[in-house]
Amino acid sequence: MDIGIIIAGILTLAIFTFLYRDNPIYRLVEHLLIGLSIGYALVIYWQTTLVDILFRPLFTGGKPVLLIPLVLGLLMFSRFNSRLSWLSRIPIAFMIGAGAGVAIPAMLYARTLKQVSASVMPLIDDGGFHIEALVVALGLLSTLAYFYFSREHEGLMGKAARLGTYFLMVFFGATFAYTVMSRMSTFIGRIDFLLTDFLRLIG
Amino acid sequence: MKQRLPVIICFLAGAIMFLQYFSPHPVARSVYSAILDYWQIIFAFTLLVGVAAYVKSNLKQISRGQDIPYRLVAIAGIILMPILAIIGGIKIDSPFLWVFENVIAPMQATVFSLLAFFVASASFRGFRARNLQASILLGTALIVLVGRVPIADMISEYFPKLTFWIQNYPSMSARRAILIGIGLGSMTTAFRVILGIERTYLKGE
Amino acid sequence: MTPAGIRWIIFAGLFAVVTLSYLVVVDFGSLSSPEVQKSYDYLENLPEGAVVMVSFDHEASSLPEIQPIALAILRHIFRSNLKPVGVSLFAEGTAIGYRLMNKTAGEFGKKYGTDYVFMGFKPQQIAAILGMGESIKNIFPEDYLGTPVEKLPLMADIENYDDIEMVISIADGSLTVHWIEYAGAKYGQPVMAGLTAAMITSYDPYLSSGQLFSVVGGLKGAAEYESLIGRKGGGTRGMMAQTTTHLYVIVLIIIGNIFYFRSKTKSGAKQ
Amino acid sequence: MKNVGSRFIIFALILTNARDAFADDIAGQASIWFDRATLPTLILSVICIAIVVYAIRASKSGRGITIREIPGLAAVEEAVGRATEMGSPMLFTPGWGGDIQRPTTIASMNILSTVAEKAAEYDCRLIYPTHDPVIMAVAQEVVKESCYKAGYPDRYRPDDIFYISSSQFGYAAAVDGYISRTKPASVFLLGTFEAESLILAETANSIGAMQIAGTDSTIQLAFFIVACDYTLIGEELFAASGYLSRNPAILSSVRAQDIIKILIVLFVIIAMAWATIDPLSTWWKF
Repeated sequence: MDIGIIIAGILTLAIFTFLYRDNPIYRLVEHLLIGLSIGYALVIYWQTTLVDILFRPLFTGGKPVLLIPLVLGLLMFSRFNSRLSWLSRIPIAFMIGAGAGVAIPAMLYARTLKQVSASVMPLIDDGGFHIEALVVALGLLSTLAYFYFSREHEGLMGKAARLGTYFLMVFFGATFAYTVMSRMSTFIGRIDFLLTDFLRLIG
Repeated sequence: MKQRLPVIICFLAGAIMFLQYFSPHPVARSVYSAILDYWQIIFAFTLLVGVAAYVKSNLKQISRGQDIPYRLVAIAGIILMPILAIIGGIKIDSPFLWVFENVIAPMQATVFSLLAFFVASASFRGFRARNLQASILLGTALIVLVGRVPIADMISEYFPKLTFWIQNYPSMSARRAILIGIGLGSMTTAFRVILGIERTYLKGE
Repeated sequence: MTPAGIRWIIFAGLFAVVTLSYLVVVDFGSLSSPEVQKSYDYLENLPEGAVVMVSFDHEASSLPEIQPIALAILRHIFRSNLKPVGVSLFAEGTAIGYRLMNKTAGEFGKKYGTDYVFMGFKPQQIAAILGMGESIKNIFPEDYLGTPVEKLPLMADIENYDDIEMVISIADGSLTVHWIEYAGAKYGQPVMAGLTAAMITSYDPYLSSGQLFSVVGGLKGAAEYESLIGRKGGGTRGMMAQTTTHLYVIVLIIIGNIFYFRSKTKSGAKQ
Repeated sequence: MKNVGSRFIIFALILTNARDAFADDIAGQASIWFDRATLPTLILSVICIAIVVYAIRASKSGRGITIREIPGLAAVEEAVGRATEMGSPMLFTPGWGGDIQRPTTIASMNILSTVAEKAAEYDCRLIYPTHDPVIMAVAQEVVKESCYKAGYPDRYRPDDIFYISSSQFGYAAAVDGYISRTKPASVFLLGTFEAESLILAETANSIGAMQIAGTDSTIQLAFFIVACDYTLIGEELFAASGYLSRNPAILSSVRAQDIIKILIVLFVIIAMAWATIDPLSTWWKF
């Protein structure tokens, strides 16, 4: 039998032992997984980022402007020296600032404008009365009331917010159930591997 | 200096990225892709810093005699992968990829599959009809669970349709409200960051 | 009983339910949903020798769910004598994609280079997708094995999306959206998706707007596809387990509530 | 007609998002500095920014802002107290899905700073594993500052805030291990979570930890609601960071968000009425 399958099978069973309780076997494979996946990431980032977009263009492609990110990146190492560690804030500030700048229009477009405009539907048209349009509007407006923070939820606002929680519960229930299928499939896949490839009970 | 320089850099990076969103001009786009590249490069260096800190703290624990075998395994794993990559490359049939396919990938898939068990135990204790809200949660979950497997079609053709209706109307509307709220919360947070009002990341002296 | 004891019973129960129902193969008859039928019909009606692109846009951890879908679609492609060009937008999907293509090609006696090729992985997905709209050879000057593209007979006639009938993105996340929004919207390239069950609903808007041609989703989608090509595989085999696990979860919810109401009436009586 | 409109938006999205990939494609329009398809987003951005500026100024002029009670926030104090009483540590993790530039992560950092300050005050150990080295660096700064603020700089333990594997299930396996071994009395799962959410929440439950969760990932919210003691739903996470830190800038942002919500509600009502009267209208489509 393929040595790879034997190893994979043993590791699979070792991780399942966690379901009983934390134990030395799980602990060993957990640390193996952490170590190997860190090592894997190091290699991939080294190759696809540092070599492909930094070193090669910088040293052989004649792009001196890449000295900027190189210096910014090296500044991160100042964290190991307590007197210089404030320097690492410069690259961090760059990353946070750039991310925040993208986030404003992107969030407003995808998470606000698109969502609002997709919720607008005619209540009545040639096809008659659309109960769906009413449900969507009620759900959206009442859930927004739930997310209204600068007032206590009393009176009409309280009632609307309460209706909002019902819609939220429908969403949570449906999402949970929808995802069950996928989660079970993954486990079924592991059982398939154990029974078919590892134990060879199924041909 | 220690405070002001990062705030200025944060503002400049933020303002440039905000403005480029609205511009299809080649200059704007090349600035955008340059910043993306810089971002990735800085991240890669930071990864080195994070891994170095992780290794350092493990070595410290080992020298104290704590959990020696486990920590040695983790460090061995970190060292092994780059060595394999240097020896045999990272393409198909390399030892590096062999370890990935036969050791890392099965372990990841198995940790992922633990979710099936946790879904089961969470269902057992989480879906209790304590009040009206909890009952709605419970009822919706039951309908959709049945509606997703072949037996639903056997019970009634309306079952899968009901599932679909719930997903597309009441459930979708609540999801939209959540997304709108997150969008607004993210927007104001990002705005405070760019203006330097939000300085969580500058803390510590 | 202690909470830990109850957990062990629940866990052991799930193990038993899945293992036993996996050993039993039950025929649910010919399963079919319109979406899967549409995917099948499209590939079935392509002329022999037509080129399709199969993109492996998933990570290793979701392989258990992805593999049956990928195998069913690849088997259909090779059986119909279509010629697939494999690519990957996720580093982790690359080796997996190559192995799956080799495995199924071997079953049908297809030859690498003339009947199928695997170009490999490109980072910066959007740039790669758009770039292939102009020239695939520019984006992939050599294949996954390092062979220059000029030495691959299949690639001789393929310039860009104009020479490709369909892109089939096999994904566990949002990468298919890039195919839809860039290859689809800009170059008019039709896109089909093979998705994990958890992702299906996220793609509903694209499906209803017609931007996404069709979806083969989850283990159930794989089972349906398998019954269409008349070759049972992991999907069909898993269907019984899929059904019983759902029933198992439903039973757990019901028992949980029985416990809850019994303990409530008991504590009520004590007061 | 509608189709043409939506296709135009998609094309516009490509123009603005795809950047470097097809420089020649755009060559004909090289002089265009503004993409008209983004006009609605620009207008909305300007309106929103104006409202935020207004709210921040108004709060400076002394008008106090109160926000409604958020279930789960009082629980933060309780969670710290519980850990102190039991002599067990607390565990705080921001999830695998986020990175530092994500606003959710920043909100999570604000809550971390409150929790860390209380932890330092009561001398309660706080463990913070993360998948992202940049988040690790920032969290160390935040906790260090909180310990100073609480008056116990010596209670800052940098080794308790650490990076573990960028791989999703490497991270999940490791945090699971930490939870089962250190048996924290309280667990905070605040940030952007993906599939690992339920693995962490159920493991924490199995050791009897009190759990406060909050995320902007809509799908994972369902799992947190079912498995955790308290869940901050989406925007509540942002409001919570203002509530806990009593930071007037954050509180006034929450106020600004509410004002925008009122505008959204008005927009939806008017647009629905309009669409019902004139079904061919499309001015509300973006």
